[in-house]
Amino acid sequence: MVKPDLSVSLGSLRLKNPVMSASGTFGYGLEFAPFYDISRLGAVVVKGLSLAPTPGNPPGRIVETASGMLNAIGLQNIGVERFMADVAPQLEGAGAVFAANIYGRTAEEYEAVAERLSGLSSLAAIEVNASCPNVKEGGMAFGAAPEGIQRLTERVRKATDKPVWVKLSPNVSDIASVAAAAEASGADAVSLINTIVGMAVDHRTRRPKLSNTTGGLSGPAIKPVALRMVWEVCRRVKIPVIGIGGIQTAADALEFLLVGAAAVQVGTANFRNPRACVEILEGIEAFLREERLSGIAEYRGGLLL
Amino acid sequence: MVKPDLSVSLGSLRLKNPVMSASGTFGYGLEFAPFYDISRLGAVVVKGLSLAPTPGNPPGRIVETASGMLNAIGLQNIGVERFMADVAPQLEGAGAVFAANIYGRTAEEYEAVAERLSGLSSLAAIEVNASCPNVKEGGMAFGAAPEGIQRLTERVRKATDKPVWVKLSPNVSDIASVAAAAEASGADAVSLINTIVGMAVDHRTRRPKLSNTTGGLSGPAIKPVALRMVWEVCRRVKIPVIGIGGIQTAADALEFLLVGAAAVQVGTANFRNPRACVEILEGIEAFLREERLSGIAEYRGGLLL
Amino acid sequence: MQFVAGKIVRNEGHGEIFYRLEVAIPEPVEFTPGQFAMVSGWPGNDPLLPRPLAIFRAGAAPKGKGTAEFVYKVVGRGTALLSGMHPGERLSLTLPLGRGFDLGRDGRLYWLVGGGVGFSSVFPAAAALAGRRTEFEMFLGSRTREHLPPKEWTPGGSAPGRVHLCTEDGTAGYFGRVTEVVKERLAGLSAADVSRLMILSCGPREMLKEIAFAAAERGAEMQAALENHMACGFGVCWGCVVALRDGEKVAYRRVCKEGPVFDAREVVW
Amino acid sequence: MQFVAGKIVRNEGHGEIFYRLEVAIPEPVEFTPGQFAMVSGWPGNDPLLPRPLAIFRAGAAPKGKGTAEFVYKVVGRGTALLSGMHPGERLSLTLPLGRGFDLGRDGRLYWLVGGGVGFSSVFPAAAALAGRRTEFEMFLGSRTREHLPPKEWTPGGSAPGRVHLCTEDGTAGYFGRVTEVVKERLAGLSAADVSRLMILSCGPREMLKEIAFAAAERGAEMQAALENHMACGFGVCWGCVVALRDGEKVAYRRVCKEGPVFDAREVVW
Ligand SMILES: Cc1cc2nc3c(=O)[nH]c(=O)nc-3n(C[C@H](O)[C@H](O)[C@H](O)COP(=O)(O)OP(=O)(O)OC[C@H]3O[C@@H](n4cnc5c(N)ncnc54)[C@H](O)[C@@H]3O)c2cc1C
Ligand SMILES: Cc1cc2nc3c(=O)[nH]c(=O)nc-3n(C[C@H](O)[C@H](O)[C@H](O)COP(=O)(O)OP(=O)(O)OC[C@H]3O[C@@H](n4cnc5c(N)ncnc54)[C@H](O)[C@@H]3O)c2cc1C
Ligand SMILES: Cc1cc2nc3c(=O)[nH]c(=O)nc-3n(C[C@H](O)[C@H](O)[C@H](O)COP(=O)(O)O)c2cc1C
Ligand SMILES: Cc1cc2nc3c(=O)[nH]c(=O)nc-3n(C[C@H](O)[C@H](O)[C@H](O)COP(=O)(O)O)c2cc1C
Ligand code: FES
Ligand code: FES
Repeated sequence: MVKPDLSVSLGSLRLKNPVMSASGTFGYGLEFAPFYDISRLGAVVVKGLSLAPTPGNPPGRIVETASGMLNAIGLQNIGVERFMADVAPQLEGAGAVFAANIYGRTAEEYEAVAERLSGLSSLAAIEVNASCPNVKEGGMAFGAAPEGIQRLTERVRKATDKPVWVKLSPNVSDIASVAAAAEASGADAVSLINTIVGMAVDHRTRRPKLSNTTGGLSGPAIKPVALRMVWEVCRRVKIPVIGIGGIQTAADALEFLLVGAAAVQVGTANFRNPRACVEILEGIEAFLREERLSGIAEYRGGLLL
Repeated sequence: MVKPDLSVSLGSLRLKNPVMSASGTFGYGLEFAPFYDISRLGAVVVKGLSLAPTPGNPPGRIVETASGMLNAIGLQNIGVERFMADVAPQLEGAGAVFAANIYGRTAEEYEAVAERLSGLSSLAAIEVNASCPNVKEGGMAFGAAPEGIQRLTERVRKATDKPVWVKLSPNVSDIASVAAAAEASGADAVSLINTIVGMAVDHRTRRPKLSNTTGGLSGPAIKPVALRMVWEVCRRVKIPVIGIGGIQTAADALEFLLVGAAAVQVGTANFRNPRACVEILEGIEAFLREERLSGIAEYRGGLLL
Repeated sequence: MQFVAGKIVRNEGHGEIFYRLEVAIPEPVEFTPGQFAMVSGWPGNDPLLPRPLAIFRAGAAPKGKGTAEFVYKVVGRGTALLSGMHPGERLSLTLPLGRGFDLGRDGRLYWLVGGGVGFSSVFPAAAALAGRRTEFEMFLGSRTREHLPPKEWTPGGSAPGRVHLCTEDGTAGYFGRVTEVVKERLAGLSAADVSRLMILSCGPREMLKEIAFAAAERGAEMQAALENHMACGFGVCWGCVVALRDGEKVAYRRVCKEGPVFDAREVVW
Repeated sequence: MQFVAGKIVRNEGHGEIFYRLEVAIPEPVEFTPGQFAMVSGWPGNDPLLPRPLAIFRAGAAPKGKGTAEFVYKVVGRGTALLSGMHPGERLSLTLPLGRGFDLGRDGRLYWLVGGGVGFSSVFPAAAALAGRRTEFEMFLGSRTREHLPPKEWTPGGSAPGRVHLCTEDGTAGYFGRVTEVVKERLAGLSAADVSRLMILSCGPREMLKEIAFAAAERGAEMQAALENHMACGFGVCWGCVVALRDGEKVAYRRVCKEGPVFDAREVVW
């Protein structure tokens, strides 16, 4: 039997398969090299980068919840300069296709990071985190309403020739409208969902478990919500949608493709199983073979209503 | 040691303890009589009632998800008349304090149900479901924005002398503003959260698992989100807040009280453990004794930030 | 109906297909064949919901305690988890639940039809009929010989009914589907026998449907034990409904409360 | 560092407090005392995250395979689940992780301090020192006699170091907290000995802090194995950071990557 065609298009960008890592759960990518050849992934999306290195939030950054976890990392990162100087060459060397997730405290900062990264010829795309719930300046000022997203997307769009993916927050009444605003403002794709804002307290010590009081919920617990939002957005916009949220297995990934996602990102699953991304990739291929499908294209968006 | 004082006030209504059942997960209350004396609960909140009996959605109504479940029952119920004639007298007979959860397809229908129920002297309160995600007419038309909630609350408020609790949807950008609108329009309390809209599909059959395509997510998976929203609302409004979402144990219930809830409702937990409500009640009492607290009042809202 | 803490007495695999689970419970329970229990007790919240299992046997144990027995097949995560549990570990049970088979009075001709693990509801019915020496025949269908219940589980005692085995691959009994056998027998039955006939059945929906249509054609009575996904099992979530005929209209009835056993003629198949 | 499928060889409780877990893994791994593994494998997604456990021993097994051993205490849901698992069941392990103790060169005077289950990191260090016949003393503290590790687990071989036991209730060894003993001994040490001294410690944060302050006061060196909640264990989530001194400022460092063993003087206690 011929090998199923796993490749997918995200606008002008063609990826060899639809499986990417989700930002913030994959470090700078190289940390996974001991577990498998990271060049096998559709793309590696690295930890959110800011203009200057960021220290992040004080300890008390993660809490386990039922089938999920809360994090309030606070976007600790090495900054765009060190990324370009130290990390990017190594990712290139590893043969990895990679995208940079970015954030800023102001629209100007987003713009500046995007501009700076544009010089990196090996960079596949820029993912704009307009939805980090854990820092005041993490984009939620933009991500909560269509108008904010429009403003941010337009500026980043002008600052770079790279494909621009806008990463959306689930903490909104109508995510499809926010996605439509990103589309109208020139985004090449939207990725969703980021984490859902949650909270955990200790009923004995009477204190929040996170230094930041609230944090972002991720993992299998949120998969049904993510899937619904991806489906809503797919029905609304024409640009590719990258599905994210609670994906742990090939079956999970296929569900997102089925409702219309062009690709997926795997986040929290990397923590329990460092080989999660490749296992999902292998599982998708096995499924396509089993169902005698020619490729992703034949399956994607095929939900029967 | 003196028995800790478990009683709580919801505005003018005094309940002997803060543990209630959540609507739709407790039938009409009487179904639990084989498991324990339902008069022990702070209040029994019955399944959502509409003006006329409602058949609900076709089968394919529930799906299990990671630490949660999706439901799309579609508010199947016996209607307000049969409730008043057949059920209410039995609840009275059982000595239960009970509240009616109501919904309508239009504001007029809400009004009509509330008016009709007002004649029931034993009824403790009316909970307005402004947030059912599973029927087009389930209140989301009202619950998604402060203006809708205001309109609905004002009308129900005028239609009845009973305490009015407005049940809020989590599927919004800013739940505190919606709660504030309910408060401003005369609600005696707000209860939150209702379920989060989610979806499940079968990647092999390529079909949604629910006849209604989407459904409402409940259970431990949503607890962190519920707790955060209750906390946000408690900081915004002065009326009592009833905390709901993923409560399974006394510790869970105490967390909601700690962030400021005046009482709690237990939903999905009743399915796995029909005795969940009383066990939570007993656990709260044991905790207060252990910590040598005089009562709920000394603990509630005591989050240390 | 009670919610009790149980302790696993045995939980053994039989031929890689079926597990037999025995649970010690605080006091004996009585049940009607076809009734079921909601079973949970694995640690953690995932899976979240209890699993419905037909009560295979229930009886008294020393010191006034009781036992309940179940037979199950591993099909997904919950049953896989259950199969990994060991004697001494705890389970929670709500039981007995639902409306079981109406075994009516004597003088009737009973046919018991079980497909796959459906024998778990049909055997207790057979045991009850055998206990009062009522005539019955039993039809058991499965994919292969390995998917048939172990012989020693077959009830009967001093008055076993006649048992017809059918396998889809012909490795035991009749070579073919149980529905074929039942339909053929139905066709050959006299009108008098048809009027005495009561079919009790449990198995895959497709099997039940086929037999229900054949029975309806001949005007024979039939009770079918249905399955559906359940959250509570005792009638409060309204999640487990199936469509039943209600005069001209269709009404949604709870498998856990008005069922799991329904008059086959009322089911909208 | 590898992610491997393991199979439980034994998983036994000792005195109701500690469990000893041995897992067969595809090939032998080498580790530095103080390094750890992320362990998971219970069914379902709740608990979701793997649990960090110090590597207690690791070695070769027949046919080129390896084994890894752990000692743990049941404190919550994950460890409770683990304690219910049986030989033959599967676990996933990522190991070896983090930076272990720097055992430096000979000529040093080593004090090994373990509080509670902290002996699980300290014993492998003792075994390594004993293996190369380096002088050491070991201080073990616990609440009661029952909370001390079983005698037969104490490493040493042909050159055991001196072991000081302390219990808070006086049921074994010194009556009091291990910190008191260590502080008293520190106070009595000559300046020459202090300059040779290297304290390796693992245990509750309060214990580490107290000893770190006493060591700093006398100018003695100390390495402390810290704990923190972890999601990944291999440096990619940035969830496990602790505050370390970085010149005048404070920097957040990952317990799983830059630690778990840190120079005690750098820790912001
Ligand atoms: C009244 C009744 C009696 C039953 N008696 C038996 C019995 O005696 N022996 C036996 O082996 N099986 C029996 N079943 C079927 C059994 O309940 C399912 O096989 C079991 O729930 C599957 O759970 P799982 O986690 O292994 O599968 P999964 O597919 O992982 O389960 C996912 C979800 O779907 C539900 N589900 C999946 N299949 C079924 C099903 N067929 N019926 C109901 N819910 C399902 C589960 O309960 C769970 O909520 C009975 C079902 C019903 C309704
Ligand atoms: C590097 C390292 C090595 C360790 N070595 C051992 C060992 O050899 N033996 C041993 O018994 N224990 C050891 N621990 C502690 C052990 O990891 C915790 O006791 C365990 O994670 C508790 O899990 P639980 O589910 O039983 O508890 P719960 O309290 O239910 O856990 C809830 C969450 O908190 C986390 N958590 C709770 N306590 C701790 C803790 N002390 N450290 C880190 N995370 C925690 C859990 O991992 C989980 O994510 C070590 C911890 C670290 C960081
Ligand atoms: C520890 C952690 C850190 C994260 N950091 C980022 C980040 O820097 N930028 C970003 O856009 N998303 C970040 N996310 C969100 C994830 O990329 C992803 O959108 C979310 O976790 C949902 O997917 P999952 O359920 O598969 O984890 C982070 C998530 C986690 C758990
Ligand atoms: C099966 C089911 C039916 C429900 N029906 C109603 C309803 O009729 N009216 C209503 O206001 N909420 C309804 N809810 C929502 C619950 O009352 C509750 O708000 C939600 O389930 C979250 O709480 P939990 O996680 O404890 O279940 C229903 C929930 C479930 C699971
Ligand atoms: S399973 Fe809840 S009503 Fe039947
Ligand atoms: S646990 Fe993930 S970085 Fe340390």
